[in-house]
Amino acid sequence: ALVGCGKKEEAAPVAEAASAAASAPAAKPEPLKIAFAYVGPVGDGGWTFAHDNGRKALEKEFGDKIVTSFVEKVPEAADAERVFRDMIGQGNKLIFGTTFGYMEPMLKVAADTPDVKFEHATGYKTAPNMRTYDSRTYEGAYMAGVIAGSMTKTNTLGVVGSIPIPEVIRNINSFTLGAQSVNPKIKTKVVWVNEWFNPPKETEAATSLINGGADVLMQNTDSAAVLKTAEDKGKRAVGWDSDMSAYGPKAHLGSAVINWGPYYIKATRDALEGQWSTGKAWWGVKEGAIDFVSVAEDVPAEAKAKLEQVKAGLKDGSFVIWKGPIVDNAGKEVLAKDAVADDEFLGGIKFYVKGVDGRVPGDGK
Amino acid sequence: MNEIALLLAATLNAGTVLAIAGLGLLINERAGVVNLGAEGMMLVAAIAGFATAVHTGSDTLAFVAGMGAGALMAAAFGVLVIWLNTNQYATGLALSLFGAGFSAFVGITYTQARIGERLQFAVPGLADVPLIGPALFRHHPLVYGAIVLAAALAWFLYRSRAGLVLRAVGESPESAHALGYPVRRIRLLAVVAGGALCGLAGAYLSVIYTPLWVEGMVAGKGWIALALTTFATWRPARVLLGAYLFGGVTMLQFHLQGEGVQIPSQWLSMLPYLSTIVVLVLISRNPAWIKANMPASLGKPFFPGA
Amino acid sequence: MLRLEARPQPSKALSIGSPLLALVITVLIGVALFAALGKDPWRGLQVFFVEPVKSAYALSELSVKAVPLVLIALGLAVCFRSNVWNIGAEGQFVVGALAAGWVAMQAGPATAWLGKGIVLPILLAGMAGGMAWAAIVALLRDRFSANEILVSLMLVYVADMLLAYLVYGPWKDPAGYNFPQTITFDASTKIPRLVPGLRLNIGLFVALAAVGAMWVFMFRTYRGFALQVGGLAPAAARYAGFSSRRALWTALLLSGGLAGLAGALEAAGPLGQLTPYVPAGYGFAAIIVAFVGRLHPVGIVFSAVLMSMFYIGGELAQSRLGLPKALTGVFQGLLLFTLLACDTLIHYRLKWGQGRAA
Amino acid sequence: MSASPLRLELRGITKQYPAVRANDGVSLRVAPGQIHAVLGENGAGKSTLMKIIYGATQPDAGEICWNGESVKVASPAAARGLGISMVYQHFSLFDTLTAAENVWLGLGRDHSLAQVTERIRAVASGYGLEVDPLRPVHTLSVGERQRVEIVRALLTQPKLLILDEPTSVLTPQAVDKLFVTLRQLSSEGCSILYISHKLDEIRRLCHHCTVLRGGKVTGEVDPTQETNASLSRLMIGAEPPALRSAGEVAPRARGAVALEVQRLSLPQQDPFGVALDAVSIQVHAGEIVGVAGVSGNGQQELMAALSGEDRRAPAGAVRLFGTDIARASPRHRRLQGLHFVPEERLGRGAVPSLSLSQNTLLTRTEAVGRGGWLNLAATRDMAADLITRFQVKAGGPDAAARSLSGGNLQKFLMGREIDARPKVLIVAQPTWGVDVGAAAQIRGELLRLRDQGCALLVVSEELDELFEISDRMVVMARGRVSPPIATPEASVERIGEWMSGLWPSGAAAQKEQAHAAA
Ligand SMILES: Nc1ncnc2c1ncn2[C@@H]1O[C@H](COP(=O)(O)OP(=O)(O)OP(=O)(O)O)[C@@H](O)[C@H]1O
Ligand SMILES: Nc1ncnc2c1ncn2[C@@H]1O[C@H](COP(=O)(O)OP(=O)(O)OP(=O)(O)O)[C@@H](O)[C@H]1O
Ligand SMILES: [Mg+2]
Ligand SMILES: [Mg+2]
Repeated sequence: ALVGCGKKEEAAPVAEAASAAASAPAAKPEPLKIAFAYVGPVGDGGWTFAHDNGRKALEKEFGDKIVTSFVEKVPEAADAERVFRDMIGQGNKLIFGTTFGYMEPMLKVAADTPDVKFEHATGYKTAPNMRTYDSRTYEGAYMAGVIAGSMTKTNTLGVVGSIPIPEVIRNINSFTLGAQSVNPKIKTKVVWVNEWFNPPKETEAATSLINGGADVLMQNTDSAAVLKTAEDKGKRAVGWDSDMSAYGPKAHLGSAVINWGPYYIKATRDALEGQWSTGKAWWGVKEGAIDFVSVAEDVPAEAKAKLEQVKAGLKDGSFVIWKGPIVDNAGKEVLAKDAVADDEFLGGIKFYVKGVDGRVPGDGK
Repeated sequence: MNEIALLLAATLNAGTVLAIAGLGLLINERAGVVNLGAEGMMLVAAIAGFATAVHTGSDTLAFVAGMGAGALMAAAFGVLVIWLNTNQYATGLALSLFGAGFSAFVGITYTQARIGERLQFAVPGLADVPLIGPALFRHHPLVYGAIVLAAALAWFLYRSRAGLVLRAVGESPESAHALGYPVRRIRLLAVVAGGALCGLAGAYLSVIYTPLWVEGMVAGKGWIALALTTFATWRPARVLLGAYLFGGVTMLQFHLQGEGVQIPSQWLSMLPYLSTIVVLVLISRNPAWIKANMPASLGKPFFPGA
Repeated sequence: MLRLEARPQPSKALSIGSPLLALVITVLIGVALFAALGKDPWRGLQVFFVEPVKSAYALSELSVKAVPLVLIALGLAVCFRSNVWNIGAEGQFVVGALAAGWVAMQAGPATAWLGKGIVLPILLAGMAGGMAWAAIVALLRDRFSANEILVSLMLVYVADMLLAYLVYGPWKDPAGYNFPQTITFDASTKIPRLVPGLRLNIGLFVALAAVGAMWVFMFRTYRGFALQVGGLAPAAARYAGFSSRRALWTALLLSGGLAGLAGALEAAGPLGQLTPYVPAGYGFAAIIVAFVGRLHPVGIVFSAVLMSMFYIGGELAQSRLGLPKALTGVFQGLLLFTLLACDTLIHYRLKWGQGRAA
Repeated sequence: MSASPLRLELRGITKQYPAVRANDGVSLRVAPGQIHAVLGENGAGKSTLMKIIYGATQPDAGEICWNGESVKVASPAAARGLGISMVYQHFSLFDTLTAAENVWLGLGRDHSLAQVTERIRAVASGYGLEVDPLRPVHTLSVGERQRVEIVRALLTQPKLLILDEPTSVLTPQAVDKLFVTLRQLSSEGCSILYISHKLDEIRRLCHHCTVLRGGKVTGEVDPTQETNASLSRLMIGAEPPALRSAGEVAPRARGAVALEVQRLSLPQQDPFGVALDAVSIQVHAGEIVGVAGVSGNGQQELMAALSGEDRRAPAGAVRLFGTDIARASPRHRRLQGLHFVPEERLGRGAVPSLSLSQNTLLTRTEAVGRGGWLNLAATRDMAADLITRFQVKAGGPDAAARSLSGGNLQKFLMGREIDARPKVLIVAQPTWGVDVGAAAQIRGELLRLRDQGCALLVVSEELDELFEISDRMVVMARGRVSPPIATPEASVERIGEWMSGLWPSGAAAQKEQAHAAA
């Protein structure tokens, strides 16, 4: 009954899967069923969109050895647990949860179903059958900072922050460090919208940053609204999570993109080959998970060269972003000279580096 | 100094959505009908406008589509409330819920869509005056349109005969009916006009202001617009004033953050909502005044021939 | 021309029949929609109306969704019956969860002597939190005649921000890598479950008890009667001497308390910690539940189950049929719309022909 | 009748409402310049017939001829186009708008507001109908409001003016003034349809009279040739039941003061209300004090202050058997024996959608057990008992209040309060819109209650009624209350004069009262 309903290519993965499964010859091994739970709509053009690109890469890589499906807009609350259980009920053996808020429900479900493998993005808790993965988005932020720092005329950058979790604070800091590496006079202003995805609010926040003197913007939210605003106001901005050049061709300086494909392919291969084991994965430029793409033409060659240098350094490990001395914006040294931050340190960043205005929300009294 | 000019500019822009929707709801309420469906109408209009802009590239058509969508939803509401005498509050809520779901549903394919480059507007001659130019004379025509609309509405209500009839219907539908005015048709017309304006506001939001389509993007603006009519004691000029005030508070929270003011951003985010409550309280504390200004039949059903 | 003619007496049969009629119409529209989207309507109906009830596990999940809806809708029914338009139950739910969460976070070795008994103060704190939030609405309406629709709604946004502030700030789990969440509550605070392995918990009994209590209150007590007179005919209530202020406070405190209780059950139940994602839209969905349930406690049970089926069906329709999640909202809105239209038939009958008979 | 064609002729007009046939084959002929009375008791179908003529309601059958031509009056606007104007029984004015705007709304589109204002002034002087066009209607007295209505009607230069019970809101003097205006109009050739159930007025004013009963024409007479009794027979099919009037009863000793209002002043509660100004009233046990006055002169506000619905009265201003009840709630007052029957039955005296048995709970708590528990069986018994005792025609204790006719609901509500054995009973408009038979029954109950020693305060617009049942009377005008006057000493003329606020000052009145007592 479901045949012929696959018009919307992305919307009916399970339907395709069902018919594929039905027509598969009996000799072939059962395909591995993989499910994704997304926090946003696949069409957000940002975070979820990037994950869904990863899922597509997975399908391309493994063909009929796997079957993937997804459920979008899964609330980060009690409902998530039911969605995971339903995915298991549908026979999925590998489940990706693509937002931090799924950590606790996933842990609960994982405890009950030891034969299913769970992959949780951006969290910190693991279980024997649940591992956590993330990408080093701050590397992209740093590269964006290099370009932004060389393009600003007012020496003021603006960031529209979503939710003040360590990852976002780390990105703001890295962005600032990147900019300061080419232009020591850089100051960064931050406005929080307290949401991942609220374009009108992001627009208002971006407008206010521009009014405050920022002429290059970055956002750590999930839509292209900030870039749009910069385009409207004749300012510049960088894309985030996925290539956003099309949203604001004139304003776009380049996009810091996450490429989840490589990790998803590795995780799936592990599962298919019985190599899967728990742990933490944090992939960056080195693993091909992070990149900075579509650099605008009017960016000076000097800056482009610097970008390439950073990228190459990150790739071969010769360059480290979080290396002392680093001072926070209250003047306190947080990383001594030549000290290299470990992942533990990066995971717990609660301060702004020197050059960022204001104070981290929820920090101290 | 310049920053204040820019804050003013942003305020005008942010207030425009509220102003247009608020003026629309004012027309409704002057006829005695409360439409709690503003949020839903604006959402559906936002997607209708955005989709039209995507397919035709014309902002004008997008506005027309938004107004049409708002008017259509308002008409459905109007028929239920005015002819079938359903509870106005419940029906308005249903409209809001339905609008939220429906817009999300039809909007799925548009979350990634882009519309063409937005034009920059400038009032010739005045746009380049320092400070004042950027603050006041570089806006989309609809920003001025809202002001003209308020003036026109004030003229209509207090100077024209049709406006008098509208006020009379809101004041005492029974008397208007007895004099032979088609009360239900007038109310429906007012509701549809209000819906069209809410629709225009929604389309402005998605086509000009953001400009993107995102599920739930109206984010409470419809409700604030509803609060505005009470705030304004049902007078057009005060709706405008209130809209800019709320627009200003919205922008101010980001401005304060950008200035590094040491208040948790969540508290600042509460500002527009808290100030709505405070203003409501201040306005409502004199019930006699509200009563003297409020259309007497507001929210009450009318049964002709009873 | 179709026209309406007033019935001399409201139809009893239709006052029960109209929700069913509305459901049928909604389902028919749904079938048409499925067909238009190229999906098998039969399978669609199955996903919405069979799968959510086909196993013990499914029923348990249904109850997890339905319990908060029933509790909140009961309170809202009292409000709407007394003409108090509280549409901010979502905010009261959140503050209830906050208060309950605070108590739950105090649990630990020091409260071990209480054992499972700690659940009681948690639930009471939830009720108190919801009541306090609703009391703001009552106070502003009572003292300043501020419109309760707008105030209660604005307070939803404020409650959300308050929650965000707390979980990002003072209540943040110190060991949580700065993520916005509180500690996970001590195991003793967990709302006791009824069947091992299923999420079904004592919330079910709490909700059923609330249904019974509310029925008695509405239809068998003088206070409940007085409250409803205020909603049906304010002048008659004034004449009888039923104080409208008392009605306002009673209705708001009751509904706030019930919404807060639902929040507590959610926080200490399925959630087990506070995160920014406590608000799940129950407060708004419960408005539909209350109306579809005819503002009657028993009706509310049925409509809450129905609404939960829509929710769960919407989730399943995504993974089974590839239908978008937004469909759930469309159906919920449609149901309320058609119900309101069908309700007209209680007081009027449809007639064909012009207004003038021979 | 004159040879010129009839101004208006109705043939076989029939109008069926779901519950009643309001008009049943009604025929009516109005000559030019004729003042034509339509007489009938409450619910006879008078207003319905007028609304049909004015196009506000469409008949199910029948024909309307205007100046000899068959017409269809589709709407009030069409009626005005023909030259028909109407002043409704219930005013159709807009409180917040000015008099001129109100008039403008009743005219065609082809005038400007300024022109209308001019013409109002002209008409006002021409017919002695003074109206300030620029004043908002809510600041006008009831009489002035009616003038606005009449001016609005006259500005359309009607050939036929319909007045539906115009005098129920006027003082007798104002009625005389109105009659002068109407006679002037009639002499100018304007026909007038005059609706009333007041026999005297019709006999004084009208040239011709059509009597309706139960929607049918029961007679066409020349009222000047008739007596009240003969008209009444046509109207109700019988002569009005005789009541023993106050005068006939042997003077009884008044009891102690039961209810006392002392210099009660209250600012108006809403912008369209009336402020009470030093109101003083005493009601003794075993007497009926009637409150006369044109409605809208503070009666509602006074009732609210006495019933406890408005609790702003200063301490001590209202006393019940010497105890201060100024701030007590209605429930409190009821517990102490003060009961009240409001003039609005549906929505205030009773909740329309609730059953009669549930409605007993509004003022009766016998069926409320400990802890607020309801004994539903007891409420049903009480309602059933009231229905039989007071001969209420209803579908039983479970019938919704709105399913009862006005008179029957009134009987039920009166019964509910009388059954509570009140020590003080306040009744507003006891027989408003109630047919003659029921009215007589209700008045009888009031007298019986008085004889049992209850103190009664009765507010009514019907002077006849007050003269019939009161022992003493006071008059309310502009929020003030006149000194009391014993009914035998009062006359319609005197009360009428007082209704416009012209009563002897306090000291003089007291002297007069002392005289009367002596
Ligand atoms: N709105 C209401 N809701 C519930 N019960 C009511 C309400 N109004 C009145 N009651 C019932 O009536 C009783 C008294 O009500 P109310 O406060 O109106 O009268 P009161 O105490 O005599 O007046 P007051 O104390 O204001 O002078 C209450 O105990 C309660 O049982
Ligand atoms: N719109 C309506 N719907 C249903 N019944 C109506 C309607 N209007 C009038 N009636 C009924 O028709 C009958 C005649 O009413 P009508 O108002 O014409 O009486 P009336 O003679 O003017 O009485 P009154 O002296 O009280 O004004 C009454 O029984 C009334 O209840
Ligand atoms: Mg009390
Ligand atoms: Mg009448």
